[in-house]
Amino acid sequence: MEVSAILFYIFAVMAVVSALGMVLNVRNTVAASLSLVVTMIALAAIYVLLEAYLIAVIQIMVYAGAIVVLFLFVIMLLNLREDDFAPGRQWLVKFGAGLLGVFVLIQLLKLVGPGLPEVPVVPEGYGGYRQLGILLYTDYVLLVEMASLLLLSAIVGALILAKRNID
Amino acid sequence: MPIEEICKTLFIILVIVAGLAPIITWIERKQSALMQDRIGANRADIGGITVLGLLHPMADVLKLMTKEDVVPQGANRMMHMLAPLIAALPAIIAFGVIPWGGIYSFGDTTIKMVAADPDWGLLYIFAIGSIATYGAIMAGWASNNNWSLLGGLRASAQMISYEVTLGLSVVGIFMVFETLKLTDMVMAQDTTLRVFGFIEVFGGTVPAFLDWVRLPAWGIFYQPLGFVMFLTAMMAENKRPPFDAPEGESELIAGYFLEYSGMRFGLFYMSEFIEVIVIAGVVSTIFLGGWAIPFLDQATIIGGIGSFMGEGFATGLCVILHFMTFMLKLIVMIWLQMLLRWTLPRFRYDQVMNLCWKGLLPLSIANILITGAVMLLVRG
Amino acid sequence: MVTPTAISWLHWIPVLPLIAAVYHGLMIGIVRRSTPRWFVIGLSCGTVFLAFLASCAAFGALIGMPEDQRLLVDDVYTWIGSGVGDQVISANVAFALDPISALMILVVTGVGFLIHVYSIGYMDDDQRDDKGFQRFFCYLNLFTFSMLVLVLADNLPLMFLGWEGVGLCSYLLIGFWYSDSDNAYCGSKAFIVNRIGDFAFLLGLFALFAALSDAGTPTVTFREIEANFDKIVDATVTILGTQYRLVNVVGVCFFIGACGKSAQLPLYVWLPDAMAGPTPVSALIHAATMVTAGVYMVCRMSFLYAVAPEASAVVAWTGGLTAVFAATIAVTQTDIKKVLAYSTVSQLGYMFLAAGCGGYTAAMFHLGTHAFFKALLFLGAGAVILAMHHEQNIEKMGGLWKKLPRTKWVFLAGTLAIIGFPGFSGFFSKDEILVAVWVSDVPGHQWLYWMGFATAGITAFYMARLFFMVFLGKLRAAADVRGQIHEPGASVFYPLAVLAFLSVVGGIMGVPQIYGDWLSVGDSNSLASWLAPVLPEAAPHALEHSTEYLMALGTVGIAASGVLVALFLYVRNPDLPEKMAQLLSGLYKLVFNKYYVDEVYDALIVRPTVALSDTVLYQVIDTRVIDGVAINGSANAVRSLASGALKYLQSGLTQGYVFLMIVGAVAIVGWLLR
Amino acid sequence: MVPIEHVIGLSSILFVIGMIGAATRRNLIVVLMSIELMLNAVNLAFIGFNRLWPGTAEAPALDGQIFVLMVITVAAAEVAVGLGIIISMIRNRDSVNLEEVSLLRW
Repeated sequence: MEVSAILFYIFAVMAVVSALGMVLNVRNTVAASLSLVVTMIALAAIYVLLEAYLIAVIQIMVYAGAIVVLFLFVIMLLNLREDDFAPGRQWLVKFGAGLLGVFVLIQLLKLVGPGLPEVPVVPEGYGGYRQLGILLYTDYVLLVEMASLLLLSAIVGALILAKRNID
Repeated sequence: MPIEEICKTLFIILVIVAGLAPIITWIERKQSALMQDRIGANRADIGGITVLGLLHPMADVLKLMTKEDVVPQGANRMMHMLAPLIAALPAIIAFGVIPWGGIYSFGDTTIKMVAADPDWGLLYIFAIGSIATYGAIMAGWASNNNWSLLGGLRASAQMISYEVTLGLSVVGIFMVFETLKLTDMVMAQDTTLRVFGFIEVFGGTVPAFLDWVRLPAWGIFYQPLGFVMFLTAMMAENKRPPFDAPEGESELIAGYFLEYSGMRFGLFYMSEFIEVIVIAGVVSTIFLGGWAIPFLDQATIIGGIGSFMGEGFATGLCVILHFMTFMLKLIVMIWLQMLLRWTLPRFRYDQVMNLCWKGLLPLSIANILITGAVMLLVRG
Repeated sequence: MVTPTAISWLHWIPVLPLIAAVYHGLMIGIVRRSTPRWFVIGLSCGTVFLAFLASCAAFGALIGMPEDQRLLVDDVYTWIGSGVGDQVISANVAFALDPISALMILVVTGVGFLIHVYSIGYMDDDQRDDKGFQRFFCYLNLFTFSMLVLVLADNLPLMFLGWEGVGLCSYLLIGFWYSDSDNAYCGSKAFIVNRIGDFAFLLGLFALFAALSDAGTPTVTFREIEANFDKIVDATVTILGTQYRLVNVVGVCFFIGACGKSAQLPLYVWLPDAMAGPTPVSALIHAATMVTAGVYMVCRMSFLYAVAPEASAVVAWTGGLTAVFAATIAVTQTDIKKVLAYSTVSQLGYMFLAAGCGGYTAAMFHLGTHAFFKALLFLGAGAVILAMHHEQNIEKMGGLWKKLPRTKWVFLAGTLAIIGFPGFSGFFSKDEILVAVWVSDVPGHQWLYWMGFATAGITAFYMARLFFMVFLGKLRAAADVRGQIHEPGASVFYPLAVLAFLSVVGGIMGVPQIYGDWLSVGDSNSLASWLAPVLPEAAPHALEHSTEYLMALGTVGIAASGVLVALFLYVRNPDLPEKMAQLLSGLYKLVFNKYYVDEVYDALIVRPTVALSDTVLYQVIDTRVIDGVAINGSANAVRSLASGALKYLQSGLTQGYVFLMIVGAVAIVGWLLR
Repeated sequence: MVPIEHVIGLSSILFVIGMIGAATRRNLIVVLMSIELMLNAVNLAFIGFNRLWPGTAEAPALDGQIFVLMVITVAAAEVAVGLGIIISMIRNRDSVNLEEVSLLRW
């Protein structure tokens, strides 16, 4: 069992554990978001193992570097230190969710199942910024434009939502 | 193979980081003393010997190590402990991709004077830099102190904002060198730039005597504006004066590391200086041609000296010369930062933000556009 | 098969007027700033004049080419392209110039330009609304464009585009003074009646295309249709159980379209009402150009009619009947423009008569000459109307011989031309038609000949009547206008002069060979030889000259007798007509009221339609079914469902929504993976 | 490298974790973070499958990675708006408890 596999399992366990930590940590929102960061970084590492280098870097830069930081920023800004959520009193929801989750998980795993082909060797420059960039700006240029529009509208929307009084 | 990597990494950590950082504290003291017209940093002595105050760093380290490590009431202990590490670690590992020398071949063995040379080196630095934000945030949040919290907030906001500019301001460089690989970038800069070459773009021919007017093909000559913006953004990322609003003494006593003491504070302190080195390294690699000696590229040296003193010797000499050049540039950039740090007053926080969003960001985008247009003109 | 020669600038001929029209339209509709008059005039007339010059140039280019290769094509771009493989239809915006269309564009742009110039003077005093002047020229340019597209079109769809365009412009211009609701009504009438014809036209187009694509050569281009025509000559279609030859069906369909456009029985009713528009419009659209589009189209499709005897018979008989019918109506009309309108209808009937009898050359010839003299007559009538201060009733005119020293001569020229005074243009073209009818093999062509013969007489009569009642006799004008009857201005007169000249000498272009021999001119009928390559040969000319002379003499004779009767009735003793009207009042009323055709249509078609749509369609279908059931009903259903059951799903708990989402997603995935 | 089944398995586990979080937590911020987690799981699946069919050097098949880029873009936009919502929510009713925002009901 070669190094990359070992690393993959390590990071996988890391990701799952920290994800659970995020979801189950009822009291401390900041800790939850930080464990989300750990998940992100573990995923980025797994991307590197899957030879999607650019995606890995972007994952770290955007998710870890921007999105979760924004979460933290908001949490601190609103100073949600002690979680004001009364525990319990919705065991039904939790139970149902758990049940549903297990069902879905089984479904998904069944869907994947065995029988996928052997992992091939990647071609030269796979997952590098060159090929990706060329593709993005030739075949998928429309997609890029739409993404830019989406981001613009998101900026405006966030501004209007968060501004105290629009003038 | 791993041996080589390990050696390189150790070299970085021991020589550059651990070695240089304390010295930089000394440099900073001396620099400030110089600029404030006083004799700084000359008290520490061992038996009356003060080596230009060079003993001060050692004294600092001793002091920091021996101090008590206080964890305030109601603080989140684990995060409080983790924060300084998270703040310091990225700065150190960012060094991995900075080449402090070229690629040399002694006979059949080739030596790469860089720890790790991924294809996406510059992106790696950005990614690492974006992780560094968490140190400040965690520290500010974990130490259960309003000023710390405010400092953490400021730090996070400032760093996120400047990351955008940081990324955009070097896009022009990507476009010029058409690579993200730092070693390739330096290689590309190890040549000369014909100043009057633009005449040929307009269909003219460059007269011979003008063709001799050349510059080293450094990024700064391709992207002067990019250089300024990149340096500014980097320094803002580093949260040192004039961008030290997150830890502004006069407002929030010490910002996010207010509640820290002992070696943990030392880590924050060191991380800033390490960051200074990183900045110097990155800037001089991208914009100042890294280890490249102006007007004297590797092939010329090896060819010239190798012709009468042997290939191997020439290459070795080349290694040394390049390393020296790189170090020189590093020092110059560090000194430049010191100069700025002691020249400029602290920006107000809104000024910092305005500078980023209203000043640098539009400028950097304009820079990208102009670069693209010019490249279209020049390279077709 | 003629191989087309590419020409790059042909499309400018239609585009030039379009530019002016678009400019005016923008100015009126969007910019809403009034343009100075001199600029409007310069732009409109200038573009049309340029188009005329371009047409002359194209004509010259065509002449310069060898006899059997005269086809210039300017393929601008693909307008409709669809289908794959061999089942592909492609209609280009392509303009083709062959002898027929060359003749047409010369007429359209030439007469059109003259009428533009005329309109400057005629519309000058039009103060009905501020933008009236520019609006008028906008429509006029648009019409010129559409007409040129129609005649230059290289394929049927494009021709139909122009066809519809001229219809639209006719509607706009008839209802030009829309503030008066009658005019608006007349415009709508013209438009709606034309719809019927256009519908038939489209049916024919579709049938033709379907047959062609069944034959494996789907095309809509004229010359390709002609080239592949032999494949579908013997095709048949079954309608209501009976089998017809395809060519007949298509021919009849096209001819119905032509009926609508060219005001033939039974669809002629709109043309007299079209006189509600300004007189230049009547001259340009409803006399010279648009109404002849049907004739042009029949000639254009002559290869089809040549092999469809039944369809040709329909054409011929409709034409002949229309000719007589309209002529008789014209006898009793008192509105100067109405008389001319009915005369137009009957002259168009003449053309169709010729076309139906295989005399396509004669039809085109008469089309050209008629364009000249009828435009002249209308414009002259316009001049008279101007002089009489918009008085159109000829019974209130008379004695203008002194008052209008210039106009009377040109009007006289037009009258002589239409009644076929020897040597004038109408003479030759009418003779051509009659000869063609005589020698044709259409069932009952003798009858048709005598119809045409009679029509010639009646035409002479009512035209003479018109002329006498307007210019001779004593002045019957109202007292207030008497004093200020004046010659219209130069811009009105000079076009008249040019047209007068043309209608006098216009016959030169097609002098029948007999006179050619007489004048010892070889091949005098230059028009026939010009059109020969594109038009199928008329029936073999099996007449010896004596017969032709005899026929010509007969025509002149009957025309002369008609004139003399008119002279006797309306100049010698002007009160006799009243007596006669009393004497046979029944017949007089019948004719005077245009055989009550409008009333019959009204009773048979209009009222039932209105009644149906008012009672059934509106009150039942629209109100009950669409509004009641479809719209309100569905709304009510949704509302009751929501308020009854669905609203309880809106628990307001976000978790609940998330839960439902997940359940739904899982359900979908499970369904997909079943 | 491990078989891709494991990667997909990991991604589905993460997805389910995020799903449960989104369904059970009442802290709006945590719900948003759980959604982020689900998106990441999907990204992982994309990357894995793309690794399985990487195309060739001449014609790289990077559709999965490009889709991941788009997902990241969408996630960024979503977070921007979501946090805006949270801020205005705090401002208006001083809480991020999902059970307290139930005005829109029958």
